[in-house]
Amino acid sequence: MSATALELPASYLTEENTIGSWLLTRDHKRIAMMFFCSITFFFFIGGIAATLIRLHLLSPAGAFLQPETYNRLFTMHGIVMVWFFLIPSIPATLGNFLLPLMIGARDLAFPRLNLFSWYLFNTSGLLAVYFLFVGGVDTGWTFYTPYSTLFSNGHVIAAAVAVFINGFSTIATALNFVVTTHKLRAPGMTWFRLPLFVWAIYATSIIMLLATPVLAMTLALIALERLMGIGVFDPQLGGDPLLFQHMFWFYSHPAVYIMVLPAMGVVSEIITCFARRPVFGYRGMCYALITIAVIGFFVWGHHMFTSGISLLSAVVFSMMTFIVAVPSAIKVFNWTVTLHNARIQFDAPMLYALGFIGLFTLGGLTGLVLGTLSSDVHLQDTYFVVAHFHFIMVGGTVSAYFGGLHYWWSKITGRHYPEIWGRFAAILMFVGFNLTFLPQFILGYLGMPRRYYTYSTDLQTWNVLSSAGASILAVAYLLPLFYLTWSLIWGRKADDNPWHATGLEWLTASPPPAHNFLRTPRVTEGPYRYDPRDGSYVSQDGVFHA
Amino acid sequence: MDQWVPFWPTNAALSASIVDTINIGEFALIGLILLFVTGMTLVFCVRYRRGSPAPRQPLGSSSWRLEIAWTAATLAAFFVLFVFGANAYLFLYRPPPRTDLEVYIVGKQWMWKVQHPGGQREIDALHVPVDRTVRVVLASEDVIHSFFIPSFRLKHDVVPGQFETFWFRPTRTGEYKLECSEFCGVQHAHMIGTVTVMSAADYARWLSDQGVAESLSQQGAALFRSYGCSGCHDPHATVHAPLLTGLYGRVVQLQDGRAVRADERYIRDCILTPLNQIVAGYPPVMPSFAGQMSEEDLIRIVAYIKSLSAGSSS
Amino acid sequence: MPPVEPGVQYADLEQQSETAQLGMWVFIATEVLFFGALIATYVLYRASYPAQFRIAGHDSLILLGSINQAILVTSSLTMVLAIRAARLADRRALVRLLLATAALGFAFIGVKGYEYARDAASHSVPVIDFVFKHGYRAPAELFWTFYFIATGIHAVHLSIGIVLVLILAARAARGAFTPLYHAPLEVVGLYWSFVDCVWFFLFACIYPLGRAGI
Amino acid sequence: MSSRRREPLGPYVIAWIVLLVLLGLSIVGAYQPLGAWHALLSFGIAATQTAIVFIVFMKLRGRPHLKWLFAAAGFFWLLFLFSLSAIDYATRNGFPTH
Repeated sequence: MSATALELPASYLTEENTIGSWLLTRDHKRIAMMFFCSITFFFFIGGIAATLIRLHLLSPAGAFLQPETYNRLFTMHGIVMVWFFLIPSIPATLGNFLLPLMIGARDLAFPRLNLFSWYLFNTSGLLAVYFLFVGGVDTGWTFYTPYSTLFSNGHVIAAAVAVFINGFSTIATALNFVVTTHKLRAPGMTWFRLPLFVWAIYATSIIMLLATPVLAMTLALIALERLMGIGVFDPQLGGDPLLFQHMFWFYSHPAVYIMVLPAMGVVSEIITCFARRPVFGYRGMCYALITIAVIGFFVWGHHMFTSGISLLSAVVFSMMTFIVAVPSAIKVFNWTVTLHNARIQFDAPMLYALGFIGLFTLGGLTGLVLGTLSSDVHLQDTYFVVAHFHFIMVGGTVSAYFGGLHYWWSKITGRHYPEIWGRFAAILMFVGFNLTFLPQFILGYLGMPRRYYTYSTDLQTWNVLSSAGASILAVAYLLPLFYLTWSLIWGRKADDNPWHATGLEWLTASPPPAHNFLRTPRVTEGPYRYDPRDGSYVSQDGVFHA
Repeated sequence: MDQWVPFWPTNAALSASIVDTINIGEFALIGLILLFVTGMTLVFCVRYRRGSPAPRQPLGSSSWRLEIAWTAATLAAFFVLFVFGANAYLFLYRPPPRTDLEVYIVGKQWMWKVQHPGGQREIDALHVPVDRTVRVVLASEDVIHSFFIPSFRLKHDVVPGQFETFWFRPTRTGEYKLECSEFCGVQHAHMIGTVTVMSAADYARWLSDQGVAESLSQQGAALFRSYGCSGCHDPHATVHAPLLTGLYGRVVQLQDGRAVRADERYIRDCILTPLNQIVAGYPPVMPSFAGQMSEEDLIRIVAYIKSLSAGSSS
Repeated sequence: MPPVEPGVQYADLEQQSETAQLGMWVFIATEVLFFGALIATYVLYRASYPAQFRIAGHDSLILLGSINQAILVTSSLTMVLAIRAARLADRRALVRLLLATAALGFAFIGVKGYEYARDAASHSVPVIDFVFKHGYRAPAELFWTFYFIATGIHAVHLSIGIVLVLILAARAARGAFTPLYHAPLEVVGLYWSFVDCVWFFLFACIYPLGRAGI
Repeated sequence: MSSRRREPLGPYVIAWIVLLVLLGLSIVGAYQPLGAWHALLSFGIAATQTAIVFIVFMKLRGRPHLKWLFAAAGFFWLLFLFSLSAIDYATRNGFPTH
């Protein structure tokens, strides 16, 4: 496509292919690929746990699991999915791969730190696998005291240490992203010319940096308390279990935004490209991302409305919760209006992105119900909550993750995925997801508490529907594993810019060479200069393409 | 439970009516928003698909008016929801306007132990009269539990180390599920029971059928003597200790300048951590009873101290 | 020494140095939250049990804590003077000042160890050897728990700093740093001074309590 | 980062002396009957000392200018961790017993 493509050296994949060259690489693209392998492994570990849970709940008395096993399974599902899949999912893979490409840099600011982050992640992952095999943890991913410190007989300390180390992997990656975004942008790449994906990764990194240390300290205290019997949160020794909840949710609520902001970034890229239109209200979208990142820190108390915190603070937290919903609503409206006057193609990434909008909207709106104080008194800790956060994290984040993976697959691997299979998996995921989690809203309103391994017989219909949906969902998640792997070898070769997109990542070869660009690009245009009338576009280096 | 496939839980209390009213409104609103967003998306997807002949307007440069408009609109709508929700929450979680009956409940792995003021006890079951305001005092012996009655749309966590109180007013007789909704260990799913709402006559009959000799405050009075409390707090004692008659519900002036209302929580704190709230004008000599009294004994003694106040509800 | 080349992603050494310093500042922001979470638990508990915290704090060893603060402040000074020496291309002074900084760090750890020994001798180690002295109730143990966790984590940070400074001293002795290239010194200097700042707050939490009567 | 510029020694030494004086003030203040003001005094001194170290030793005023942003961000978020949980503690009915 471009003149530079011809003179480029070997791609980052083929440049040198010893095992050592991968394990000691400092290339952000290779590290992204290694992260991709790691988190895919954990996605399937967590997925197996989820499948077993849903199978067990086919029968009101519980189909085949002992209560101890069931409790360990949902804990493992939560810990693995939250810390070992969702939080690193988009940032550590797509973010790692794309951030330097999108801002026109040759690598991240601290490549060795980036590699170190991957090793930290795998160390914590190994520890996680270890405690899963020696017996697991039965506290739920929330580690509430005093259950986790005094009563649980699971491997809480190993789990806490695993998450602690994992946290430092997160911090290392986030630090790298923030500094890179500040210092390594190509000439002309001003803040308001950055693609929204970069803004999203930046906002996410800020949350990671400032929330994760609090979790690390809290888990360190939990581990010490359990190990030595000190009483930081033990009511018998003067501690306050609610303080643990405050500290835990100070991290874990913003963690939801860690998961969903990058997804918003991915969706913004996909929708503009396939609608062939500039995003509606670009600056509003940037401000919304930053606003969510900041205000997302002030709402953690909405996990504690029924816990006995002061009524005044509950009211304050509820108000903050409604405020933080506003920028999310703006984003949804802006994406929708971006489709107006557009020229829409329905390739697989677009199907995932459209699915994201619908699922994220319902997830966000049911979040409002939970943020309403009186409603939360009924719905807290029921399946309504379970359904709500799965809509955000699975319907939202995982859909966007798969969308992004399909969208940039040709850039990452140099091959096309099979389009028909891509569309089929996207639709199957949407259908399976709704069938799994819509019934759970009803179960929750009927009062089925979460983390129950049995339930009363009148709730069986909805549970069976949910389990049926889960089986569809499982197939939909397995499909990409097969056809994407297949495409690595047999997929059609991709050119540099198969989607005719505007970002800098499309200016270099597919897959890109070791240091991304032979010549640092000069940026003269904002992102998303598509024209819906004829589908033409101006890429960010100012070149017009018909 | 009478539906074949249940869709909406039964409404059996005042709180359920309040929560349902707000929720129905809220579900309607979010349904509208969802319909609006998905409807627009679908219409645009069809109208502006790649091959369609629809004219594409030249792109306007200014979008901020529209953005500010819907920012303001969502903010206003959300604020209304917030106000209704907060208002109802404060009504549900604040002390009731009037109390007809008090029940004491201790959660432990994995059962609910209920003590009635008359001394009646039950496990995983709670009998209450219809159309009476019932105030519940909750305590936990081990981990955090959460007392949840779906048909009342009410729950409250029980954190060990302190009393929690809330109230409800059943409006329909029948049997309803009682659940623990905060994960509390292996048998969390079996920490369930039944709330039986009875007519006043049935309830009175049920109380007398339990065959209890001593009321809760009488049991507490015996403990008050056996733990040695009466040695100092008796009107005739030589030690200069605050008199407990009429204490419950009064405002107490503390030495450090604070003024607190003497509720169950205060009395409990005074027994377990006396040095943290020394009454103005008294020496800090009371020993702590932390670790010496079970939650149930504490409840009995608190019930006794409450009974010393004239006009106390129990 | 051959001139140092910037990394491929950087335009020049100055950009690389600024980026490294910015990275350390970002890391310091996360450290503020890390220690901040611990200090937040302390403050909320102290507000809950003011009398008990005064009683327990009275038994902390303010003399040793103050000596340690003086040591740390001085080590921060030697650290910045070391960076200044690098800018002035004074290799001898640079190495000596770095070694002095590390020595002061060791001195801090030594005093801290002595203080721990004294604390242990007065049975103030929670769980392991704790005696409820004059007026101690459970929250007093909470104070000592905070004391050991906070100063322990701080000591770990300081030990990492000592190792880094010693590595820098070795590199400096080989002439690795020039007025143009001394970014590692700047970065470690930031870290060192920040660990110093953490101590100011730990000092305020621990030592002045309950001195003016309980 | 020009190497030709003069490298003044004075500010460092002055800052060091001020830090030691503040330490002395903190110790002396601890023995004064200030009641509830003790906490304010000792944390105020710690904050002042930190500010001095940040500005003089850590050269908060020079390049890269962005360090202001991150130096402030940590404390800003910490402020919210403190204040929002303090709302709960200040208005919750009593404290947990032990």
